[in-house]
Amino acid sequence: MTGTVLTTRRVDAYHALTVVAPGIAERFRPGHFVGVAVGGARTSMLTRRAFSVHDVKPDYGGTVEFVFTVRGPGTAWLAERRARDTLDLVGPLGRSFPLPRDPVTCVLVGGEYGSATLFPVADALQQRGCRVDFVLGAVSADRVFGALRARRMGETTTLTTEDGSLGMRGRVTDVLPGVIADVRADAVYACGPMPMLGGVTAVAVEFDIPVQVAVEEQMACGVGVCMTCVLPVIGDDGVTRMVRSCVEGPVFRGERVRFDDVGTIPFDALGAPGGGTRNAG
Amino acid sequence: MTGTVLTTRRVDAYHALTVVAPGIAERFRPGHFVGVAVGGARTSMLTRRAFSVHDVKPDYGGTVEFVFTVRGPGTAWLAERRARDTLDLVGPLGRSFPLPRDPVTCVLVGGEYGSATLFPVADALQQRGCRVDFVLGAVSADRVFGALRARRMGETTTLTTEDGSLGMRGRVTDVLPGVIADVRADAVYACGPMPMLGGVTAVAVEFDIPVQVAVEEQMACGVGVCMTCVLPVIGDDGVTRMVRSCVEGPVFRGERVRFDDVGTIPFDALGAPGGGTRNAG
Amino acid sequence: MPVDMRTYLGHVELVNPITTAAGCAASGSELAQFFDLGRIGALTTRSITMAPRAGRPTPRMAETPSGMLNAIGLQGPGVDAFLERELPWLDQRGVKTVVSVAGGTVAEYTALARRLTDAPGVGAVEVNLSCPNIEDRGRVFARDGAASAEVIASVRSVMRYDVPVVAKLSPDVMDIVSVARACVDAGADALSMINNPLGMSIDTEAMRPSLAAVTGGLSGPAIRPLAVRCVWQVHAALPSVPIIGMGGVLTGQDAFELILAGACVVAVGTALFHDPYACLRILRELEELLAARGFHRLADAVGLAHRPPGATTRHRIDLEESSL
Amino acid sequence: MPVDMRTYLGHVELVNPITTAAGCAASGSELAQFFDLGRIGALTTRSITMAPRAGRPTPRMAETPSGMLNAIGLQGPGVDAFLERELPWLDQRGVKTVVSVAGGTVAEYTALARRLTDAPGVGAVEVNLSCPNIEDRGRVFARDGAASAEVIASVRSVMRYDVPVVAKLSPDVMDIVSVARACVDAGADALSMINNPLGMSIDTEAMRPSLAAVTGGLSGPAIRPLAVRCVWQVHAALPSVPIIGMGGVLTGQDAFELILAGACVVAVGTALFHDPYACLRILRELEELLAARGFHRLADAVGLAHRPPGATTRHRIDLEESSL
Ligand SMILES: Cc1cc2nc3c(=O)[nH]c(=O)nc-3n(C[C@H](O)[C@H](O)[C@H](O)COP(=O)(O)OP(=O)(O)OC[C@H]3O[C@@H](n4cnc5c(N)ncnc54)[C@H](O)[C@@H]3O)c2cc1C
Ligand SMILES: Cc1cc2nc3c(=O)[nH]c(=O)nc-3n(C[C@H](O)[C@H](O)[C@H](O)COP(=O)(O)OP(=O)(O)OC[C@H]3O[C@@H](n4cnc5c(N)ncnc54)[C@H](O)[C@@H]3O)c2cc1C
Ligand SMILES: Cc1cc2nc3c(=O)[nH]c(=O)nc-3n(C[C@H](O)[C@H](O)[C@H](O)COP(=O)(O)O)c2cc1C
Ligand SMILES: Cc1cc2nc3c(=O)[nH]c(=O)nc-3n(C[C@H](O)[C@H](O)[C@H](O)COP(=O)(O)O)c2cc1C
Ligand code: FES
Ligand code: FES
Repeated sequence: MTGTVLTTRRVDAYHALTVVAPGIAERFRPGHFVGVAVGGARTSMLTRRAFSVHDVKPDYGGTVEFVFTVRGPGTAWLAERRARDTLDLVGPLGRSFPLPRDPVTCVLVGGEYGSATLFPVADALQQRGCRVDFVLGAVSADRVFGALRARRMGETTTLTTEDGSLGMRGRVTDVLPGVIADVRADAVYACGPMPMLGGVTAVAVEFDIPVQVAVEEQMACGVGVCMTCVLPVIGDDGVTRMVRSCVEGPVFRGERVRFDDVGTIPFDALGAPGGGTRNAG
Repeated sequence: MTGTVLTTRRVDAYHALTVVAPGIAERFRPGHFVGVAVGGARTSMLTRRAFSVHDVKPDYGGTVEFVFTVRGPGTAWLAERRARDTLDLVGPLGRSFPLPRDPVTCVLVGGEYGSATLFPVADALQQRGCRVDFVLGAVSADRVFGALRARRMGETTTLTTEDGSLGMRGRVTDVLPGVIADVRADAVYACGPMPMLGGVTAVAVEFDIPVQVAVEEQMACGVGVCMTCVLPVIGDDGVTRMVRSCVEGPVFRGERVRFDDVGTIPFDALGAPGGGTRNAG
Repeated sequence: MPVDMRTYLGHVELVNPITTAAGCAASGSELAQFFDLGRIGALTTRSITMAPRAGRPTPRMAETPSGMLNAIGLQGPGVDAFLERELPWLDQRGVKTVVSVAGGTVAEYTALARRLTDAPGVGAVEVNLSCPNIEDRGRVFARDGAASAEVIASVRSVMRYDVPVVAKLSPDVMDIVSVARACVDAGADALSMINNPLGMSIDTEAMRPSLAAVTGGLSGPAIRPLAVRCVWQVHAALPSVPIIGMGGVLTGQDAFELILAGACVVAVGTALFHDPYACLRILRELEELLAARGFHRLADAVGLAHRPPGATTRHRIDLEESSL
Repeated sequence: MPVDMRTYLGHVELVNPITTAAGCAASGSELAQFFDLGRIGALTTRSITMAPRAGRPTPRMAETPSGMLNAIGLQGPGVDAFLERELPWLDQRGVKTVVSVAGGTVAEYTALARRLTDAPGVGAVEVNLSCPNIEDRGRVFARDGAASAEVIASVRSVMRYDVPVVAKLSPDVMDIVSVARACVDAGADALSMINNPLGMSIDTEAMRPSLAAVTGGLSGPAIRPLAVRCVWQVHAALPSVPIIGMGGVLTGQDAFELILAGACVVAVGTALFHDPYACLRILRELEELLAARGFHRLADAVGLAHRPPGATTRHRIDLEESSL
C-alpha cells in the first residue's frame, strides 16, 4: 500500500502525481479511484482523500497517476510531495465504468478535474472500436483538464468555459445536445461536479440514450464500511435506497441517481424517517 | 521564528541540526535552550520539544546547532529533517550559566547529550582566562558526546562509560572527586540526567565548591506559562518552592535543588497540600 | 514463545482481544475482501434496528483534529434483513459475532433481543445505549443510569443465558462509574466503552454546521484520553467486569494502553476507515509488544497499570521466573 | 475598512474578543516579553485560591493526539500575593483583567470574591467550577447544576454590581444547557466554556499512568468539536447570554468557528504553549477572515451559524449594500 512518487507535475491549475503501485495498476479498470493517506506520520488528518485514477502505466511494475486541485489541507500537503517521497494508497476502489459490447459512438463529458477519469475510459472504448467524442468544460481555461489529449484522441472535441476564455462560453450542458445530435451518440459517459452530472443526465434522457456518471460524494473510508458517502439511487425494483457511492458507485446509471435529492433523505426512500417503507425491506 | 536547516549530521548515537536563526544566535548565552515545533503542518504533536543549544555561529547572520537523540516521535521526525527544510524555533530560552568574574579552574561534567551544552560554557570560561577540565560520561562509547572536542579544549579530559567501552568503566561521579582534587577545581558545571546531577552536586558539596547544574524536566511551553516543568528548589529565604525550570532554570545552583524530592511535592514546600506553610507566602 | 491472546466476554471465549467497533464494519462482508474475519476475536455488527433505516442526510462526516465527526443515523437494513442475510453470512464463515442493537424505547430493545434469541450465530449482544429515548423527550438512554439499567434488565431477561449482554456506555455523563454500576446491577455481563461523545464543527466558508445533522459523534485518537480514563475508572470500581475498550485505537500500542487501563477486549472503529487491514495489524503489533515485555498471556496485562505505585514493574525476568 | 472588533462581557467593553484562557498565561508578565498585553481584549489570570498552592507532583503533562493532558493542581501564590503583586502589575499596565477564582467550598469562593471586591483592576470574575467540592465527597461543582448555582449566587451577591461574574462550565456533564441555565438563573452575567474534560493516558513502557495525578484535563484541538458543540447548544438555549468560548483554538479560523457557534469572546489556552504570540496572531487572522467575508462588525458574526437553513448567507455584497 506504500508507493514511491515517481514524478510530480503541474498541468494548468492542477497537480498530477505518478506513484509506483503495481498492485493497484494491475487491477485497475476505468472509473476506479484510490484512497490516499495525507499528512505523513502523526498527522492530525485522519481520513483518506479520494482521487480518480487518471492513468496507469506498466513502468516499474505499474504506476498510477491522479490529478488534483488544492482544496484544503490534505490536497495542499499532496501538492508538496516530491519525487522519491512515499505515499500510502489503497485501491483500486469502486465500481468501474461498464463498457458497451458493440463499437458504438460515445460522448465523454468532463467537468473540471473530472475529465481526468475519462481518458482511461476513452482508451478502453477505442480498443473496442468505439468512436469517442469529448465535451470538456470548466470555469476558466486553466481549469479545463486534458483539452490537448482529448483533441488527439477524440473524433471531435468541444470545449466550454464559463468565462469564455477557451472554447464556447457556457457550460457543457449547453453544447451537449448539439454534439449528441451531430455525432449520433449511442451513449454518454460523464464525470464532474454533481450539478453537471444532473444536467448531463437530463440531456441524455431527453435523447433516450444510456448515460453513465461517476459521482463525487464526501468519503471517509472508500471501502464501504463507514456509510458516509450515500446518495439516493433508484434500484431495479423501483425502490430508492441510500446507497454508498464508494462501493456501489462511484459509477451509476445517470437516470437512477436522484440528483435533485442529493443531500436529503427522500421521503419515499427505503427506511426514511416515518416513511411508509418501514416494512418494505 | 522559522529557520532554514543548514546542515544535518550524525555524531555517533546523536543527530545534530544547524539552523539559520539570527534572532536566537544573537541573544544566545551558554546554557540557553530552544523550543522546537515538530511534525510539520497539521501535525497531531502539539508541544514543542526542548533542546540545549550546542553551538552558535555567525554564518548567514547567525546559526544555532543542537544535538539530540531519538527518543520518541518528535525526535524521530527531527532526525528526518534535511538541509533546506524549515524549522520553527523559539528561543533563546531559560536562564544561562553564571560565569565567574575571576580566572578560576572549572570542571565541566557532562552526561550523554548533556555534554553538548557545556562547550559554549567552556568557550566563555576560556575567554575569561579560566582553566577548563572535562569529565564526560555515558552508558557506552557511542553515547559519549564531544570527547574529541573536549580533548582539544580541556586542560584534561576524563571519560567514563558504564560498559567500559571508552575511558574508565563507571560513572562520572566515580572519577569526579579525583579530578576535582587533581586540578584543584574552584567550581563545577554540569549537565546530564537528573540522577547524575544529584550525584555531581553531592561531590561538589563535599569539596565545598560551587556547582551549577542544568536540569531537564518535561516541558510543555518553555516560556513559563504552563507550570508543567516544576521541581523543588530552596530559595534564598530557605523556603522550598516548586519553581519552573524553564524560566527560573534550567540552570540552578546544585545545592538548591532537592534532587531526592524531584517528582514529588515535599511536605514543607510552599503551598504543599495540608502543609504548615499555607500562610507563609 | 507466542503470547496466549485468548480472552473472555463472560464465559464466551475469543481467540484474541480484537474486535471491530459497532457501526464501523458495515455488514462484515466489506472487510472480508481485505482479511479473513475469522482471525479477529470477534466482529461487532452495526447497531441493528427493528425497521430498515435510511439514516441521516449528507454530509454525514467532518474531519476534526485527530478525529472525525459522524452522523450516520444508524442506517441499516432492519432486523429482518439482518437475520436473513447478514448474520447467516457471518455464521457460515464461523465469525464470532457481537450483535449491536439500538432502539428508541425499552420495548423496542426488548423486541430486538427477542428476535435474536433463537438466531444461530449470536456470540454476544451489545446494547447501544446512545440512542434517544422517545418516551423521555429524546433524552439519550446512556446519559441516565436508571434508563440504561431498565433497557439492560429487559434485554437480559429475554436473551439466552449463555449469550452475554454488553452495555455500551457513553462518556457524556456526569459519572460513568455510576452508569456502569447501574448496568451491571441490572444484569450486564460486560461493559463496552466509549461510544462517541457529542461534538460539532462549523464550516467557516459556508458559515453553517458541517454536518447536515448539526451535531455528530466524535471518534478517533482525539478521544482516546477520554476512553482510557473511562475504562480506568470503571475497572477500578468494578474490577471483575469484562470491559470492551474502544476510542481512537490506531496501533497495537493504543490497544495496549486500553488493556493496561482494564479492557480485556479492544474494539477498532475509525482506524478501519484509514486502514481496512487495521484489525490484523493492531493484533500483530499488540502481540509483539506483549512478547517484548515478557508477557506469556494477554490476561496478565489486563488492568496492570492499576497496581499500586510501590509494586515492582513486571518485566521479562519476573515473568519468566514465575512461569517455571 | 477595518472591522469593528469590540465586544462586551455584560456591560464591560473589550477592545477585541481575544483573551487568554485561565491558567495558561501564568501571572501575565511572562507573556508581556512577547507582546503588549494591552492589545488583547482581556487577560484571564490563573485560578486564584485563598492559600498558596504548590500544585501536583510531576509529571504534570502528557501529550496526546492533537491535545495534551495536564494536572497542574492550581499551583499559584494565593490571593494575598496575587493582590499584592500580580494584579497591580496588570492594572498599572492598563490590562483588562478577568480574575479566575477556584475554591473547595461555597464559602471559599465567596471569601475570594469578597477579597476581590475592592481590589482595583478586576475587570470581571470568572468562577472556575471544575474544582472538587470538599463538602460533597470531592464531587466537582461543575458537574452539578445546583452546586454550581449555589457558588455563582454567592459570588454574585458579594461582587460589585459592575463587575461581571462569569461561570466556567465543564463538558463532563449530562446536559450542559441545564447547568448553564442554573448558573444564569443564579446570577451569572456570562458563561465560559469549556474547561478541560477529564482524560488519562498510560505510559506503555512504564505500564503506569503518564501523569503523577493519574487523570488530567484534556486540552487542545482534540477537544474543539466538544467546545463548539457546547457553545452551540448553550447559545441556542440562552441566546442573550454572552459566552467566552474556548477549547483548542489555534488559528483565527478556529476562533471564528466558536464565534459562529455563539461565542462573543474567545480564549486561547494550549495554543500559547506552542506559540507565545498566539493571541495576536489569532486576532489578526480573525480580523482578516471577517474582513474577507465582508463583515464590518464582529458582533454580526456571533452565533451566525444558527440562522435557519433557508436564510441567505450573508456575503460581502449584502453587507456592503446594507451599510449604505
Ligand atoms: C470518488 C472521488 C473521486 C475524486 N477524484 C478527485 C480527483 O480526481 N481530483 C481531485 O482534485 N479531487 C477529487 N475528489 C475530491 C477530493 O477527494 C477532495 O478534493 C479532497 O478530499 C479534499 O481534501 P482536502 O484535505 O484538500 O480538503 P478538505 O475540504 O479540508 O477535506 C476535509 C475532508 O472532507 C473530505 N472532502 C472534502 N471535499 C470533498 C469532496 N469534494 N469529495 C469527497 N470528499 C471531500 C476530505 O476527504 C476530507 O475528509 C474525488 C472525490 C471522490 C469522492
Ligand atoms: C531544557 C531541556 C533541554 C534539553 N536538551 C536536549 C538536548 O540537547 N538533546 C536531547 O536529545 N534532548 C534534550 N532534551 C530532552 C528532549 O526535549 C526530549 O528528548 C524530547 O522532547 C523528546 O521528544 P519525543 O517526541 O521524541 O519523545 P516523547 O517522549 O514522545 O515526547 C512526548 C512529550 O514528552 C516530552 N518529553 C519527553 N521526554 C522528555 C524529557 N526528557 N525532557 C523534557 N520533555 C520530555 C516531550 O517534549 C513531549 O511533549 C532537553 C529537555 C529539556 C527540558
Ligand atoms: C461512522 C461511525 C458509525 C458508528 N456507528 C455506531 C453504531 O451503529 N453503534 C454503536 O454502538 N456505535 C457506533 N459508533 C461508535 C463506535 O462503535 C465507537 O464506539 C467509537 O467510534 C469510538 O471508537 P473509534 O475511535 O475507534 O472509532 C460509530 C462510530 C463511527 C465513527
Ligand atoms: C496547563 C493548563 C492549566 C489550566 N489551568 C486552569 C485554571 O487554573 N483554571 C481554569 O479555569 N482553567 C484552566 N485550564 C483550562 C483552560 O483555561 C481552558 O479552559 C482549556 O484548556 C481549553 O482551552 P485550550 O484547548 O485552548 O487550552 C487550564 C488548562 C491548561 C492546559
Ligand atoms: S466512504 Fe465509507 S462507506 Fe463509502
Ligand atoms: S515549560 Fe511551561 S512553565 Fe516551564
